[in-house]
Amino acid sequence: MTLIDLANPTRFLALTARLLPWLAAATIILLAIGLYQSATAPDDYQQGATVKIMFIHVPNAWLSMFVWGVMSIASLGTLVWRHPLADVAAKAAAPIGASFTFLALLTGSLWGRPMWGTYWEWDARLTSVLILFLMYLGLMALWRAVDDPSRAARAAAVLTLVGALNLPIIKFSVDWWNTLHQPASVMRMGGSSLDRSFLIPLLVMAIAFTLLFVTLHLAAMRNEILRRRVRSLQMMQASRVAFSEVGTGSREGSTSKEVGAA
Amino acid sequence: MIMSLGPYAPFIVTSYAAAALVVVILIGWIVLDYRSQTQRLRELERSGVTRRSGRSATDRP
Amino acid sequence: MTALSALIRRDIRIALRVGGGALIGVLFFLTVVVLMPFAVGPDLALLSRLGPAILWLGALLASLLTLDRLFMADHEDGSLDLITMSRTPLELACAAKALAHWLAAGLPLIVATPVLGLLLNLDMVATGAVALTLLAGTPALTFTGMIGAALAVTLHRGGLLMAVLVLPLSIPVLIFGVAASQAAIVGPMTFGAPFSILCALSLVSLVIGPFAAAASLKHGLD
Amino acid sequence: MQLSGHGVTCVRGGREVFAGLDFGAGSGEAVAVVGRNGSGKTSLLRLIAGLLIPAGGTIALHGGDAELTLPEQCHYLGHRDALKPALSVAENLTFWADFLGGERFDAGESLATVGLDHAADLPAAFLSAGQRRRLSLARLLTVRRPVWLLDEPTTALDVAGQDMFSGLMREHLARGGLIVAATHAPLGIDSRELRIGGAV
Repeated sequence: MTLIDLANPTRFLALTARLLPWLAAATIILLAIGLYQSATAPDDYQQGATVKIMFIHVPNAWLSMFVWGVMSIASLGTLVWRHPLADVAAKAAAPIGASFTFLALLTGSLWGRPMWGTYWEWDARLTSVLILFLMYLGLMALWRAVDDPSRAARAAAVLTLVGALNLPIIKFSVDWWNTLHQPASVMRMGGSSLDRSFLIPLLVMAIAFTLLFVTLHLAAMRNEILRRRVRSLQMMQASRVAFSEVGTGSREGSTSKEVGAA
Repeated sequence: MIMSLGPYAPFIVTSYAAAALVVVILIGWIVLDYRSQTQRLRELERSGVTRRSGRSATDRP
Repeated sequence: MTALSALIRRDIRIALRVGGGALIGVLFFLTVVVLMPFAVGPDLALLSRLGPAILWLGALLASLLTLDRLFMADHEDGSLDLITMSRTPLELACAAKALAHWLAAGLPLIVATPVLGLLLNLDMVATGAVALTLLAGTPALTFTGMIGAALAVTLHRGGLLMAVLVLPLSIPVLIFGVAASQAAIVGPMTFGAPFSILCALSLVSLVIGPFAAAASLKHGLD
Repeated sequence: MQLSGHGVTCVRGGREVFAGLDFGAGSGEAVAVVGRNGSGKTSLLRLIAGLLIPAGGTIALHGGDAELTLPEQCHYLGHRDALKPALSVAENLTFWADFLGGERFDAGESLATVGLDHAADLPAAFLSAGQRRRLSLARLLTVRRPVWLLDEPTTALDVAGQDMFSGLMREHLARGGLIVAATHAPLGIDSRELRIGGAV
């Protein structure tokens, strides 16, 4: 099964139909293990039980960046290789990525309330994630703004890649800005201070959430392919109606056949 | 199993509940979307619009 | 080279003639800055503390709003088709158009800064610092905004959508632009560090902007 | 010089406009592309001009300047005039001459040929639709390109203008140029017909 084989949407649908139940099962098993482990993990000597929030915050934060990476590769697929499924993949990933980013923000702020005494701190990490979230929303707005998916795909691909180039710069700027304004209070989480008892559940949860994303993404891609079929069939129907008014309907059915995501 | 979540239990529970809720919404959206798309494909097919070579649009080998 | 200079000269000429948008940008800048004291109160000490931030925000919004039609006008009258077909690489043509836009709409903002500095109770040093950071930073705003202008052509949609897409990308410029001005005014850090990063951002956008805009335009002319 | 297309397929917005189209034109030849509305006449011209990317097939110009791509050897005269109302007639023309580059002829002479020499200093905003079209034609004369892609070139031109334009096209063909024109009206010159999208 090569990428070329996958380029055929019908084959993609068939393959994913077989693959999805297994993926879903693996996700559920790993999530269960991860949840059990994070429930039994000991409290952190500094953060107390709130460290448990980290077990979902960190995987979501990781996914927020991972999904943008996936979209960037898909965008290269759209612009450079013109792979027919690339823009389907990019479009399907955006809302899922935005959801995970939202969760990262929400859990981060819920973690911050006991730690900082406030729900929102202009902390460097949270601020970067907030900007990332804004960019996800912008991207989704762009997808929604245009009716023709192939036209929107190219614009979205350019924006995604520009965003991918800009994200490190934004991250660096926000870190710099943050140290400028509050040099003392930096949240200490991660790095070498992490004990094995935290690391393993964290890792399991991260893998489980990544699998969750893959499952959801493939399912959303299937929907997107179907949506495009609906769209091209509707266009065929429209053109058939238009031409049958002129009286040349029967011939047109064959010349303006649907292409798109066939 | 009883967990002691300490004084910050509401925050922890809210976090997990929010994560579960968002994931459930995502799954629900994807499932409903799938249903509505296949439904529309079937309707279009019934009204006589077919994909090329008369293959079914919803076919799954 | 003649091709590029012809393009630059044409765009500047159009911007400065009747119906051109260059001077409206300055007027918008002026209005936004004048609006600020009504929001924060006429406290001169506070205004001079917020001055650099206000000026930078005003310049950011002004350059973004005037960029909206950078490619749209050429697209509507068919010029963009001919520019795409020509022997000049599209990336260079995009860069030339952005440069022309900066000369016609960006430079006037910097010229207007001293006057607005007076209104905000900024002293000579502070005004100079803000003007200098604007000089170094507005090219970055123009060249990142150009990507949005090119997307607007591909999408047939401009205005608010474009602003939403481009504004997050200009956060680094805003951070270092304001930080450099503040550093020159109150310290404690040196002016040099943030200022050189600001210049670096401008240079990076000088490269990324034309390529991204050209990539968007090349595939979006249907 | 030979312009040829093989198996050209055009897809717009997910819909196939035409597929497997073959065409060709040699030096001194004019091709009139005909077909009803929506059959893809404009799309074909834009495909040749490189403004659209074909979903399949190839378009090539043999025997032209090997250094240049096909679009760089084309003049495209579309529905839109590529004129800036704020600039004068002469400014509009010299800009395109400077920007497009290549072999160049006197702008004033071209304006005289299309009958706009008296209006050279007027803003283009004052021109009528027919005059704007004439000014676009002056662009084709000032900068030489071997391939002319004309989209409904005679619309807005009066009878005298159409005669003048037929003369210009004949001269261009006599010089060894070639013309692909999408049209509903007769071009007024000898041309081969390329029918796309079935009967009119």
